[in-house]
Amino acid sequence: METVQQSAPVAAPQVEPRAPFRPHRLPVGSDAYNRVAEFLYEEALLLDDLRLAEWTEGLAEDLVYTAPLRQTRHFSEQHLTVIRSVKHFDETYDSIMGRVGRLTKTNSAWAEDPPSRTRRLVTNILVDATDNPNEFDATSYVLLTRNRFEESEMMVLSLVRYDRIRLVDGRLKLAKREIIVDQSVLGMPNLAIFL
Amino acid sequence: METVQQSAPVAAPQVEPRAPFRPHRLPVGSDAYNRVAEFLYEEALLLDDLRLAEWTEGLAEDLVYTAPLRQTRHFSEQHLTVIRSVKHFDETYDSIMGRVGRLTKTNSAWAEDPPSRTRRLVTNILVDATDNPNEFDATSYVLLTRNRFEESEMMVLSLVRYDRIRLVDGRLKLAKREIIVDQSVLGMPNLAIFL
Amino acid sequence: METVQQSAPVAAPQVEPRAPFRPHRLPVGSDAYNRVAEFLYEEALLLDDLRLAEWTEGLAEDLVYTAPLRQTRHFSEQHLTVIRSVKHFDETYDSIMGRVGRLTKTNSAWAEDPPSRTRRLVTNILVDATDNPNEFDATSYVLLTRNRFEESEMMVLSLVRYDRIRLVDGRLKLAKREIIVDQSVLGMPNLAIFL
Amino acid sequence: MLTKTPPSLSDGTRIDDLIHLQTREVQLRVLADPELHRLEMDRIFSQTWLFLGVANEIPNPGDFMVRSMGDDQVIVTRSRDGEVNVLLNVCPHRGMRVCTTEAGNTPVHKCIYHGWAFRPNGDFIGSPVEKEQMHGHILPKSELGLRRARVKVYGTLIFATWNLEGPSFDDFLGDMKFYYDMLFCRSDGGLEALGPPQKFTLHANWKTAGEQSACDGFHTLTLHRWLGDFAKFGDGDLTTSMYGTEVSANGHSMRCPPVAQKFKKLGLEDKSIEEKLELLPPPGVTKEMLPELKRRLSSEQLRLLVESPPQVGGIFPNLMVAFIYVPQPDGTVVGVTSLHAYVPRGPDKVEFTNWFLAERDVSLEMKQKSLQIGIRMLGTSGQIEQDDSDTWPHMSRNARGPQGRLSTMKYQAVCNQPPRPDWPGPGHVYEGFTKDDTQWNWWLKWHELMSATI
Amino acid sequence: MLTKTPPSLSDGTRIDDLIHLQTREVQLRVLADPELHRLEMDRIFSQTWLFLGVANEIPNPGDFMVRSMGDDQVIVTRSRDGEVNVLLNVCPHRGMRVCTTEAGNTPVHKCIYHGWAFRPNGDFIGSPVEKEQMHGHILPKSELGLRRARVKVYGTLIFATWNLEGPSFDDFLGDMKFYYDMLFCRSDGGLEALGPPQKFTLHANWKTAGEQSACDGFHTLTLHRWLGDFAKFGDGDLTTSMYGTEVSANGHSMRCPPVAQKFKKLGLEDKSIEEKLELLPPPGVTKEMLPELKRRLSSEQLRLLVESPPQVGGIFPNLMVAFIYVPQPDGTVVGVTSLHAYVPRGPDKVEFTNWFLAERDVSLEMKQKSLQIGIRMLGTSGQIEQDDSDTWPHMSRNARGPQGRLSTMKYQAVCNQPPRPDWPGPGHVYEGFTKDDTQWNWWLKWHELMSATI
Amino acid sequence: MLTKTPPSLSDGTRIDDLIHLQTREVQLRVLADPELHRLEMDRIFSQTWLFLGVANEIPNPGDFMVRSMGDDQVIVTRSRDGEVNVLLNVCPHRGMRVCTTEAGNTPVHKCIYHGWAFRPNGDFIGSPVEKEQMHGHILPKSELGLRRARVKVYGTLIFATWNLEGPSFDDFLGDMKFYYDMLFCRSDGGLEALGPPQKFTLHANWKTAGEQSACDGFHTLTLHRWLGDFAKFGDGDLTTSMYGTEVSANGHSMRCPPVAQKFKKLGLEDKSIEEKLELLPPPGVTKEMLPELKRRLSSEQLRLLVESPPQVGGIFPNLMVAFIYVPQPDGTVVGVTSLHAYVPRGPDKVEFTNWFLAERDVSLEMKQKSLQIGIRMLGTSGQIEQDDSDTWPHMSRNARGPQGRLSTMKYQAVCNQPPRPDWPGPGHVYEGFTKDDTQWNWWLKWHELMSATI
Ligand code: FES
Ligand code: FES
Ligand code: FES
Ligand SMILES: [Fe+3]
Ligand SMILES: [Fe+3]
Ligand SMILES: [Fe+3]
Repeated sequence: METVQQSAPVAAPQVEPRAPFRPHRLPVGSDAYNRVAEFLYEEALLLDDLRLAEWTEGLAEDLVYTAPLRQTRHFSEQHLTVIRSVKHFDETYDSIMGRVGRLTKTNSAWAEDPPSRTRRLVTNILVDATDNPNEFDATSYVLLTRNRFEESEMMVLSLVRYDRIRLVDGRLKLAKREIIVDQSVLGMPNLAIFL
Repeated sequence: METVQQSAPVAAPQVEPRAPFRPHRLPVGSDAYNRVAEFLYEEALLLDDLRLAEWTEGLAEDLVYTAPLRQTRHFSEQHLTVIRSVKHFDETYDSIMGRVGRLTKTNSAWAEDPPSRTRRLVTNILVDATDNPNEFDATSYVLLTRNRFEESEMMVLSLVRYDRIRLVDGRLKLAKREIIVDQSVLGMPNLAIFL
Repeated sequence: METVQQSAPVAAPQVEPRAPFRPHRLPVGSDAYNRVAEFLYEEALLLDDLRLAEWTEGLAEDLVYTAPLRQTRHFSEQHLTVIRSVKHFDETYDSIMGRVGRLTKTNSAWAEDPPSRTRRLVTNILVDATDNPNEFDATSYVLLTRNRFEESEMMVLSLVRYDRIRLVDGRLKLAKREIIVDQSVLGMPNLAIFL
Repeated sequence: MLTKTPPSLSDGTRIDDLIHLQTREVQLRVLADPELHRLEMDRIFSQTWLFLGVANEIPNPGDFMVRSMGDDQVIVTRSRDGEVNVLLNVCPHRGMRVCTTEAGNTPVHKCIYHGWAFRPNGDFIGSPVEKEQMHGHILPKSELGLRRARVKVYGTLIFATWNLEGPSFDDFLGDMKFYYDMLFCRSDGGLEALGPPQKFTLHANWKTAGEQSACDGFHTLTLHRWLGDFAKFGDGDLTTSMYGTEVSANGHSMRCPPVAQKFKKLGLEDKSIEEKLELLPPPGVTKEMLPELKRRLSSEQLRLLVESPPQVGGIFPNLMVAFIYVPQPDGTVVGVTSLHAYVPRGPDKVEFTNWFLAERDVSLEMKQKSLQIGIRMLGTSGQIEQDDSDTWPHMSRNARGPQGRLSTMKYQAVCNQPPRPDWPGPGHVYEGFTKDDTQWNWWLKWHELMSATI
Repeated sequence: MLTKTPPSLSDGTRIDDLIHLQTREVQLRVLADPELHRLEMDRIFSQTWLFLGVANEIPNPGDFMVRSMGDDQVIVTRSRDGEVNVLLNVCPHRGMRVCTTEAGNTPVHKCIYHGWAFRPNGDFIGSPVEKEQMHGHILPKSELGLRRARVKVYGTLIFATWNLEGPSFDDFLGDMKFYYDMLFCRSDGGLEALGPPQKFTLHANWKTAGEQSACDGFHTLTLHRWLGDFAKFGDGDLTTSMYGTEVSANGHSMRCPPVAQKFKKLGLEDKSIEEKLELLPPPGVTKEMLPELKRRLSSEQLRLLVESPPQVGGIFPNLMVAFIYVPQPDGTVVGVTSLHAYVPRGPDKVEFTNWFLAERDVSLEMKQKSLQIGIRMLGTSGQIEQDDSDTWPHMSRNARGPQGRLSTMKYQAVCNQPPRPDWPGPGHVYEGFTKDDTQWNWWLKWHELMSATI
Repeated sequence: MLTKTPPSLSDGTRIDDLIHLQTREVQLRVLADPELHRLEMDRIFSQTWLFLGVANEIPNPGDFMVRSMGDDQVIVTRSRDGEVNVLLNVCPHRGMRVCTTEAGNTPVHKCIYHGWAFRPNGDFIGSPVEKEQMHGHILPKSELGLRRARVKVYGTLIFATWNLEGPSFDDFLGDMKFYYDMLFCRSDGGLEALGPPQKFTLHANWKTAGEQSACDGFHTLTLHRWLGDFAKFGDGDLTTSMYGTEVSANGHSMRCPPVAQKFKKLGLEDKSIEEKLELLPPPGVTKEMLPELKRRLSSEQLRLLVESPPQVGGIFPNLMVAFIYVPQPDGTVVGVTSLHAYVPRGPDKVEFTNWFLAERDVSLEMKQKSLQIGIRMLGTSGQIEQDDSDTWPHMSRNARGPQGRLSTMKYQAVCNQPPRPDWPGPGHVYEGFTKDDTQWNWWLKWHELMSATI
């Protein structure tokens, strides 16, 4: 049954092509690489500064934004550790706009009001060319720190993002993002924030 | 009453100008960007290696070094979350030299003797030009890890730094730093270390 | 007695030469720097994706791979905080291949089966030229996150790596790595993973 | 050892001191007391039926998944005979965890520590080096198997209990069976899980979530106020949706709001059940399935299903049942059923486990639509429930203060209306604006189990 | 329920077994025992007056800030009538935290869970959907307000207690009022907070900080040895500054070192009080304010203020009062007053809350100077106190060992000098080199409260 | 205070309820009970001899290192007279940690808090400002020193106990001394630590590691199955290496597998002890050292050393002794001795402290080889032990469940063979395939100490 495909493999195109030394890797330090890195740093700053409306300006209208579940499996079954039936996020441009609307306009999005103090530390960026000269595949690691109220311990979540980033009218936009979190049981009360 | 200005807003010039896509952003990968990044990486290495005297060589004598308090406020009051009346740090070049002197010369700066094992992981660097061709504004994220004695858990603190970095005789120096920590109640026993 | 040389100093050549502003520093953004960074990012991706066999392709056959112990000492004794008699790792190319063989071929390397979800966030990269035009010294910071089973808290370990990286037939390989961990008592049940 | 008589805490407090039956109050202390947690593990989570998952999560023989019954971990397996087994994930040899993964398929569960092997039904097969008989001769092999819990597959929902001699599952549901059957037993295919559950942890006592699941409709008005801003949810005024019928028995409960008001435009009022079913099949159900419903449900159940279907509520102690339907721009209505198990992880921590379900026999497209709606509204990133999961930790935290712990949770909004004369269902029936009765009944069940003599 | 008689721990230990009155020793175990912590919450933090903040932190009606009384969180508000209110931050409905932010201004505190609303004075206004009376009829609205603590604004300092019938604040200060008035009631404007407090947490029991605040002058010589390297702090030999007078009552205490030695160059010895006041106004006070001082303080107080002002000490149980003055290069003396509340966060954790204060009526520039000195010497990054906050956790850690817990804290340095005949102040007066008496008195107060019959 | 009679837990459970002597079972609960942990600290870790380190770690007068005895931290020093001292790292003044570093050299240990000073033998020297006698006069200086434990340096191994009047170290070892002497007292130079120990923590109860150290040979077959894949470890079939002799006394034990089978090719069977010694000196020993061995060991010990040397086992309560030898490609055999102290850090946490040792008088090259083998197989990254350290936490976790805690650890594999008639050693001797007797003896010792009247 598809819907219980716990055995849905990590779709090959989503990981394999990111193999090192593949033909389409754009060198670290190349123009495209640097622009993508800048895009990701600025995106993090907008999200951490709660400038959500500005953040959405960097989203493509055909955006696909997902966060699969993770499942603990044996070494020999690693292709089963990423679950893409049920997910933590399964969003489109419209649904993201809806979420941003709730957070910024309702004055009753309590899960983030008062807001968390967050920091999205972006590292290990790798960029690949795609068949479309105006689109790039970007792999980036993120360490998310999140602190609420008077908590003396910071919540920490690490993850990798597989993005498709598109150049539109000289400006980069996020067209696709898959977020692979490094926990099977999340250690935070919700994902009321964007990753 | 000024001194109780809990409502002192996050001074506009300190955040707004850092908005993405502003005219003075220096591209990631540009010469200035790379030099600033190198400066920040070397600074972190000096601090983590406890080479404090060498670190001070990278400080300008008109240095202003501060770390505001944070306060948990509603989404609609984010401009009130950074407190600049009382601070965690409020330093000048002289006061920093005094702190370094205590740490390195008195043999009784117990808060850091034995010293913490620290790591300042610097990410998300963005650099802006300023009116002064020899000065740059740098935004950087830091994840500070700190471990003391036989502790099996690492203390973790994330923060963003807004720096003014100046080119003096071909060498970069830190002229201004504001440290915005991501906690309203710090999870460590003190800030006997530099951020 | 050599073997109890707790007082074996941090061998000068291993740290001093990494001092900032030294003649052989290769600028951030230089070609060599960018290639080394890319090598380190790709290495992290291979390890985090458990593509261990591919990872070993990036190891030189004269590899020396070590992780000293740390010891808490007074500020005045920092040269004694890195212990190089007993270590956490003391490996050669062959012993690493043996470890990889155990992890990938025996189906009973339980310490990592099921595998941890890991993330090696690499930051603060600095690169130096060496006497050998085909070899580079690389300093890199790593924040390792590790999550096993249903743990809701991520294990976190920060460290610095001092690498010797060699260009062989147009491809970079790791020839030497010393891992300085930031804990004297490790907070994880083992180091069944590579750093 | 288990306390055999109504227990008291080390400071002399008795359970009866913590719950005030006359004034319908419960001391906040119950949300943060380690001793009470220990007692709850023995007296509730070791005694009642607990929800563990959905049959289609382990469709094939050998399939298994690891779940929790309170602080205990269990392996839910399907054995060769197709039966569902629930086994304590504790090796009878030395207590090692037998399954170290979350799910998989295997004909033999072999403990990695010393190699004792067990069948998916828990039977002990043997230990390595057969001739050395390393399991000894003191106990027969029959006593060396994995500890088996008592299992009931209700519709497609897997429940289990450690109370082997206790009440049957039907007795456990009692009068509420009438209502749950309308959701879980109405179709031949039954509900299926659309995938494994989302899992995340909050620093809150499990009861903060448990008591809310007993039909706390009132909090929607304020905590979920934002819903009012979205016209598509009712007419924007959430208050109207607070009216309806609440039913309760044995600590379980469901809210059954009238459908009519939600769909005025359809002018359902004067239609017959038959017509209503055709006009507006219960969301998540297709017209094709209606014959099944008619066959499986009584006319009373059918009528309620179209007029006042059970929509949200809980099964004591820690299962929340949420059925939400969202009218779409295109006029259709997409519904999704979600089940939450609030699994205790010590007194101050709870694991929110969230399944999304749909009728097996609807189209894949419909399932995907349901799932997407569900993910966006409920669970990890759910815009409705992210507010709940951020609220509960505050209650537990307050319960740790010397004054806070003496404060009480109050259930003093008492229903003062008689049940609708035409209400066909059993159980305690509360009419009108949502009140506190169902939640109070939840606490009465808690009190009964916690002060029972076992 | 609260223990009503002198309590004993579950292993049979009595409070009297933990403190040895004859030999002036306290078992280290008291620094790490969860049961004792629970008792302290009931017998100390629910009974005594506690410091919460400064009046000017909430200058306007509707202003509020969230603070702590032991493990309880409270809202400190200013109501329309200008009064300061201290309210338990626990919703009477179901225990949710009412204020989720640290500070702000609002005429109505509305709980986000179900919408119960309260005035800044704690009065219950009502719950949503008035006509449904969701708060029920079992309790009158007057009993549904936020729990109110008893408040005293002393000078500009806000104190509160849960002990509504207990001793007045003046009785609580007792003989020490004479000295605290010299700091907190000497001027018309009084002291004001220069901003919100710094907050940070240590893994130490609150008493490690509490007992030190009772005038542990001795540790300065070693733990703060580095101060000796800075000529500007006295003559470099810290020993001399260990001589002076220590006063104590009700567990409170202050060190009052003679000013003269610190400022030999000024040759104050043979001057009159008047002249001394003019020559060297108490740091932090301007000449302009002297008339106020003369009006508000007795001649005895004035004399002490110029000769041996109260400088550092504490108010039982968890408030530290530090008044430091730092001679500047330009010959002036900059003073700053700092208050620390050591707020327990369980037996092994304490929140260090640090306020900086200055006289309201001095120049902004002077305030800024004071604040800067304060930040550099005290609190989070304070070069003096960072050593204290790294020391205390070791004591708590040692208290967890089976042998360590049996070790004792000793207070055996007994003052053997008679009080100065010309000492005008009340209370226990200890003359000469700093000794352990004031700290021992702190423990005697702890013992009194912990073994009282309540 | 210490319980003076066989203790029972607050829920009424007695120690005897937790261990079933007839069926050789131990309730899993003992792996996660805080009350039991407290009792273990008093009844085991405050009573028995504990391993702390190796003499050559502190070769010179003034050298010190900080180690642990249960939850207590101690300073292990070498004083001017060359003696080894073990001192509680708790300042007698106010409980501050005296040594804040892990190791170093100093003639005076000065507490950083108030400056009390102590000699490496613990004697109190004095406190600052001598003439003020800040240590008071209530106790004589002789009672103000650091608490001293009783010390025994066995071979080069440092042991200590708080039980000053208890059994001698030899009585503590009892019949097992015969075997340990073969490892630790066979040479003039003795074993030396090759450096400080590796340290890392697991979230497991210390007894999960402790009970395994009592010769759990059986787990090797499954948990360390991978070893079979490496021909160099025996013939690939690990089963054969499960046969041999196990000896046990006082809770201590060692496995002594026959060497012959491991080295068939050498055809040792028909050789004399002398010849065998020459052909295959005990790994880690050089031919040059053989005369020492012959002088120091009895002929029985010599024979066992070549035929069935003690290889792996433990000294009650928390020391593991592992001696592994790895045949090299070049035909030589490299051996390494490793000692693990499993230091409790509360009920759910243990610090794995791992020393590598070699004979002092072998070549540096040989030591380096041993060390490298050791690091790759044992401890932090050791390919053998990384599997153990990932296993134990699961047991502790399972012990927290309400059903899991009732589950038992079973020791029902009983040796049914008579000892070899020619076995020359004392103690309980178990012949044949590894069984559970030695581990059961470990628990009997635990039971004896935990239920003793002290
Ligand atoms: S614990 Fe499972 S086989 Fe021994
Ligand atoms: S808990 Fe505050 S209104 Fe219900
Ligand atoms: S605590 Fe050691 S000198 Fe006071
Ligand atoms: Fe809700
Ligand atoms: Fe101090
Ligand atoms: Fe093992």
